[in-house]
Amino acid sequence: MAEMMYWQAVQRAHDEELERDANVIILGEDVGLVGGTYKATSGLLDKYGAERVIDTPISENSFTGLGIGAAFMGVRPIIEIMSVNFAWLAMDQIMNNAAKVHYMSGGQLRVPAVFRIPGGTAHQLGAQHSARMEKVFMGVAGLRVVTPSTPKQAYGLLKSAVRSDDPVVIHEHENMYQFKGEVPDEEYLHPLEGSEVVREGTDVTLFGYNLSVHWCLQAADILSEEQRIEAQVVDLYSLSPLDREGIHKAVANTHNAVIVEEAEPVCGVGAEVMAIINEEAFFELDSAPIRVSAANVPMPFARNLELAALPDAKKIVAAVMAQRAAR
Amino acid sequence: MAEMMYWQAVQRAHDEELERDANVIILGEDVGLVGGTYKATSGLLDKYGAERVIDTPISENSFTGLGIGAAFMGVRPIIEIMSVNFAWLAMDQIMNNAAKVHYMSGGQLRVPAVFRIPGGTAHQLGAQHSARMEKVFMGVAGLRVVTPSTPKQAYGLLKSAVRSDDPVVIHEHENMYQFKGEVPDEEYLHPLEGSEVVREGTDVTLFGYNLSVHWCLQAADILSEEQRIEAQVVDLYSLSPLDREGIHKAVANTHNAVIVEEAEPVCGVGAEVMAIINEEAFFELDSAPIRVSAANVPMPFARNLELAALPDAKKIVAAVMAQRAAR
Amino acid sequence: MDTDARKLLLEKMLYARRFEERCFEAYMEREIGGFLHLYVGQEACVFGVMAAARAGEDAVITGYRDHVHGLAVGMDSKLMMAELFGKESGCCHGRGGSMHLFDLQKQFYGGYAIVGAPFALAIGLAKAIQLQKRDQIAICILGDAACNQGTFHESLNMAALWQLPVLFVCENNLYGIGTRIDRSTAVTELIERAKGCGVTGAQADGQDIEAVFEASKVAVEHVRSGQGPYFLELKTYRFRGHSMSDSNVYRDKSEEEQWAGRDPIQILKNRMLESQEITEEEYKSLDKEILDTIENEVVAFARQAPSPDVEDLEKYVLCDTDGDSEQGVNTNG
Amino acid sequence: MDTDARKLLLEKMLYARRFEERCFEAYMEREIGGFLHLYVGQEACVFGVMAAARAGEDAVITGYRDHVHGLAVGMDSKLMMAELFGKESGCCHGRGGSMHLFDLQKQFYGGYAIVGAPFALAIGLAKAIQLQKRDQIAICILGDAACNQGTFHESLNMAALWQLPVLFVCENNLYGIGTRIDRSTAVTELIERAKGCGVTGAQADGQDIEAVFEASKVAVEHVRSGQGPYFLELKTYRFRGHSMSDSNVYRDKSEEEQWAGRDPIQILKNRMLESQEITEEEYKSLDKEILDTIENEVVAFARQAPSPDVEDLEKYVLCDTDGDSEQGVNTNG
Ligand SMILES: Cc1ncc(C[n+]2csc(CCOP(=O)(O)OP(=O)(O)O)c2C)c(N)n1
Ligand SMILES: Cc1ncc(C[n+]2csc(CCOP(=O)(O)OP(=O)(O)O)c2C)c(N)n1
Ligand SMILES: [Mg+2]
Ligand SMILES: [Mg+2]
Repeated sequence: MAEMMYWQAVQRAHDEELERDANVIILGEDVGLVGGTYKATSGLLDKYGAERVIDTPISENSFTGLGIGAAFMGVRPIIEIMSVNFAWLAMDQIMNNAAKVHYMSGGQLRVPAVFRIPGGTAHQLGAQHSARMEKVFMGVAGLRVVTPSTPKQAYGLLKSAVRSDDPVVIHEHENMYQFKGEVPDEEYLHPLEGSEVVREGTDVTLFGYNLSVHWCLQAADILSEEQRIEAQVVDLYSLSPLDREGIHKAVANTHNAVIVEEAEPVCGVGAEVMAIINEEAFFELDSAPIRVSAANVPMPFARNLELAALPDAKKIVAAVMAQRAAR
Repeated sequence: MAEMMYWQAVQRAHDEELERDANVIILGEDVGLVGGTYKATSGLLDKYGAERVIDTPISENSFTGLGIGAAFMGVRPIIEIMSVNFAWLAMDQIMNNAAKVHYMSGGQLRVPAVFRIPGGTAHQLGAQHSARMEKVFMGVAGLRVVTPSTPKQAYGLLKSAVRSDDPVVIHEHENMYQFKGEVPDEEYLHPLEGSEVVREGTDVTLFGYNLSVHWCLQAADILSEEQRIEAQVVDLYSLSPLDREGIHKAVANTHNAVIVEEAEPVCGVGAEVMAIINEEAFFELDSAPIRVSAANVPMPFARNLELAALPDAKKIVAAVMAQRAAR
Repeated sequence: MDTDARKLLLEKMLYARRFEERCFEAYMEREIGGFLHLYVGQEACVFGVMAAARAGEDAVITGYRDHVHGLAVGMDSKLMMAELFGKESGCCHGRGGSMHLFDLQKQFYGGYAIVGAPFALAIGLAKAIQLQKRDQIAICILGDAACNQGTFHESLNMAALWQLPVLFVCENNLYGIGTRIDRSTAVTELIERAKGCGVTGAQADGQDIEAVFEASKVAVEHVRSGQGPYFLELKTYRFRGHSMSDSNVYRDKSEEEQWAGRDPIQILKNRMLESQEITEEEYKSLDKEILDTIENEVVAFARQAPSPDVEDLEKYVLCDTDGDSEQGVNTNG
Repeated sequence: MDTDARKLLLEKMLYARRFEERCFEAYMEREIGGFLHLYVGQEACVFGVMAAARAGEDAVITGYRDHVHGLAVGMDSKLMMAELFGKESGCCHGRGGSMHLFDLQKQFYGGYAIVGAPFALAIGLAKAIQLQKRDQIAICILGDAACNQGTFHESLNMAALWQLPVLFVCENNLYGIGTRIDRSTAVTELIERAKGCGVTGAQADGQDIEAVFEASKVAVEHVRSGQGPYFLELKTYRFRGHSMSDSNVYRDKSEEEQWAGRDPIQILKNRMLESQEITEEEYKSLDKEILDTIENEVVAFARQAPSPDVEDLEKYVLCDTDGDSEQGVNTNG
């Protein structure tokens, strides 16, 4: 097991999959010569050539469609959309074609495409560069959505996504590329479905995904140290489909649930997990589930406003305390 | 009070607002010469001229942006996107500009634009023409979202939307334009926020919006006749913001909640209303809230599959009975 | 073009015409639901192009007006009609419908309902062909009004930039639903717009199938020989409304009449009558044969075919779940 | 151009240069956060255009590289710097930041971070101007790589179709981040692409402010006199990275050096030295004055300005709720 950075794990997965299968290609803005905004494709143009590592024009809708059309013929494109904010431009291709063509064609066509999309709120990038859109991708049938919280997941999920015959959206976080973690030395495929208990605990379950898993873990430490409350933390790395069974099991274990999402709350991951809890485990609950979400505002530029708009460990701790007080 | 059809109510609102304010314009595909796919703009090109009733090229992203840019200068465009499925193409302008520019500019710019968007599942239009996207518009801060269930609302909400300084998405339903209902003879502005109790009842609350309100009313009749269960029906005509207080009050009244949405469930209106119920009225509940949603599939073409994929009064009745059995 | 070739094209066009007229009837009788966009009047376009290309081998993609494109690549009309009837035996098992016919066997990558989207998918097919060194070209067939979408500009640019083997065929029937081309488009010679994006091409008379064929030969040869993308603009006209609900109020009667005189089937038939390659009787018996086939084989098949099983509603959503995955990736933890 | 006019432009360009160099420092010192896209090397473009247009009256809209555009329309540099510092006193009360400067008073409709989106907003401004018969034109200033977005094609078509009063200025600096124009674009003379959409125009040397000014006079006159849209392509170069995090590895050193010799400020300054309209001493004292102003007035103002109040986080989301609605529509039931 070597320790590596998140971006290095993504780069390694890219490299191995390009090596393994001549049908794997990468396309996106500045993925080639520059090696990607976050270095996740560095070195690959030299190694695999411009036919397979393709710098595209700024034409999100059409280069996404290009990838999808190529996938119809068995090409396995990894389409990088530089920032999820730009994905609005490519939504027609993703939602109307990638997600639906297998169904519409009665199973004839397949779309083994991967959409690698950095997103989240980085640092003062403002309202048009801070979108968190996982809920949008989850909202349509026909796509898989995964979101790695560690370098190991980043590596293993990308490799599985490339090999899946379904279109897979991989939501990465712009602030996580420098995160470090262990990644197996041997090849490793991470399951595309499921969830993972990353901290044991019996008093309350904190559900997180991607960056918010780390906030949950921080909050769990604080709760343990300061309040002797032992929180279980569940990593929902698969956002579509969500792991209903895993969610049920966790709630049955602690009887209290807090869901932490980086996005604005409305019609979000928090709401969906709450709905699943209501459907699967309502009578297990000792308290009302709570979601800890971003403020329902366009992301402001000023740092103090930005911090105020985002969840963090402190706000999670406060939510847990409020939940206990209310029950 | 005259009875008129839904499309006539929309047409009348258009006509009156164009008449009242020279800054009001309409733009979209075939809104002029043809008078709109659903006749909602019929007769208006002749009356107000091609400068104000504008047939656009098939360029959804840019004509939507055109409307938004014009709105910066005080024009009040009513932008018709022929079908919500095509709105994916215009999402960048709606989400990144219309919703955010007032905020980003520190309150300097306003976007008094209306997006009139027919949607829903009509009749065997298939996967690329049956999207239900209200949840997507609700998911971003900075937009209002309303969805009229009656000709009166269709008339009054459009008029209020035109006069609002905020961007307003009006979600209409392709299958409702022939619905009939009373519309006041005098001018009438419907509030853009709130909800409406459209049937009294004490046993369970059925939450609906747009077409699903009608399914709820049918279900309530069946429940009353066949089961002596009296359902309250709440019309959530404002989807953004949702009426948290109204939702709380209704649940406090019946202690049982069923939310009916035409869309696939994931991250949808049902999930959001359930989350609000959990947040506002958890300890009022006698049973787990239930959502009745469409199947989580791209909409199939075959009529029997299409019907199987959609909610209806029977499925609502079954949900109510299941809820009672489980508590 | 020799007599056999002409006869074949005449027969194909006539078959397509009768097929669609029968769809119209079935629609009126509510055996077909949803939208139905007929191609009546434009038949010379796709048959002319496919006569110059390799039907069933070259990769074809188009919009929602796709019935005749399906026929032209060689799809089984029984399976197409069953699809329109929403049956399990349909080419897409009743999941697609009129706007979404697909046949992977015939390299028909489908009909799409979002105007302009196939431009981008088509350059993807061409990219795959280039990468996998397949012996085929991609053919993208769309309307005039579709050229107003941003995807036109974006996709043609990439096609030109990377010299992708794709033929763009524009069926310029002068209208996008009710909007005449000069009311939506500043540069109405669409070939000029393609050139602005770096794609070369030509224009041809879309009512004369031999003219289409000749122009298509040049176009197909250009693309197949590796000279990059090509844009072929065909001037044509649809004889009916945009779809079934359309009453055509926006078109001048005189314009309609003028074009009615340029029916592609009549043009070829008259030419063949004149040169005595066919007689009026032969034509009539051909027609009768076609009508019989459509009624007794095609419609009968569609009518008796079973509806999809409601239990299968969630089939085809994800292929990994269908157990239908090629590489058998493990999705479950 | 007379001496006074030249002097004014020299001063403006120098002010802009020093302003942005100071932004760079503040960024390194972490007084400015987020992205920061500098315009260094391209100053002749926007100042040349705005010298020919009516700065502060014509409606201007642009991308994320917007500081100097703000200066060129006459924005208060103190409020701009305060915005970059994320302060309540900033032109957008700290809500916008570097990529989103706005000043409605100066008819500056802002900087936008989504490449290509302003094309569409700009034709909207032009539509409003036409409808309301305002005495102004719309000016949309974007980069070369932005022309690959579909909005370019869609918006220019509508501008041409409806003869909208909009001037498109393309600052062709040969790169979109790390991708050189010929690696992203088949037709690299962008003027040809505009013509393909039906918009006429011209090209000019974007490093020589007098050349820009002359070309802009023609362009502005064309639009203002009601002859419809116009596309002005300016050949230029950015002297620094795309944004602060960019190390420029993708550019040839020789190319950079060649362009470094074409600094727009040096070109004008040398011309004026040669013609003895200015002395080296005058230039130096002008520079010193500018540096002092920026440090003592602009940066000092930004630094001491208060941060936004966290209580106001939800202000400006909806104007009806802010009680800020013009028509006072009742939103509540
Ligand atoms: C993105 C999008 N916008 C609008 C529509 C509605 N629509 C369907 S067909 C059509 C006209 C297309 O005209 P053209 O491309 O010329 O093809 P034709 O129908 O004439 O064959 C329109 C506007 C759509 N399906 N998709
Ligand atoms: C839709 C979209 N895609 C990608 C980006 C990332 N991006 C920001 S600037 C830029 C390059 C734009 O180049 P150009 O238009 O030439 O302007 P320049 O930066 O050279 O001034 C890119 C790709 C973006 N902001 N928006
Ligand atoms: Mg057409
Ligand atoms: Mg550039």
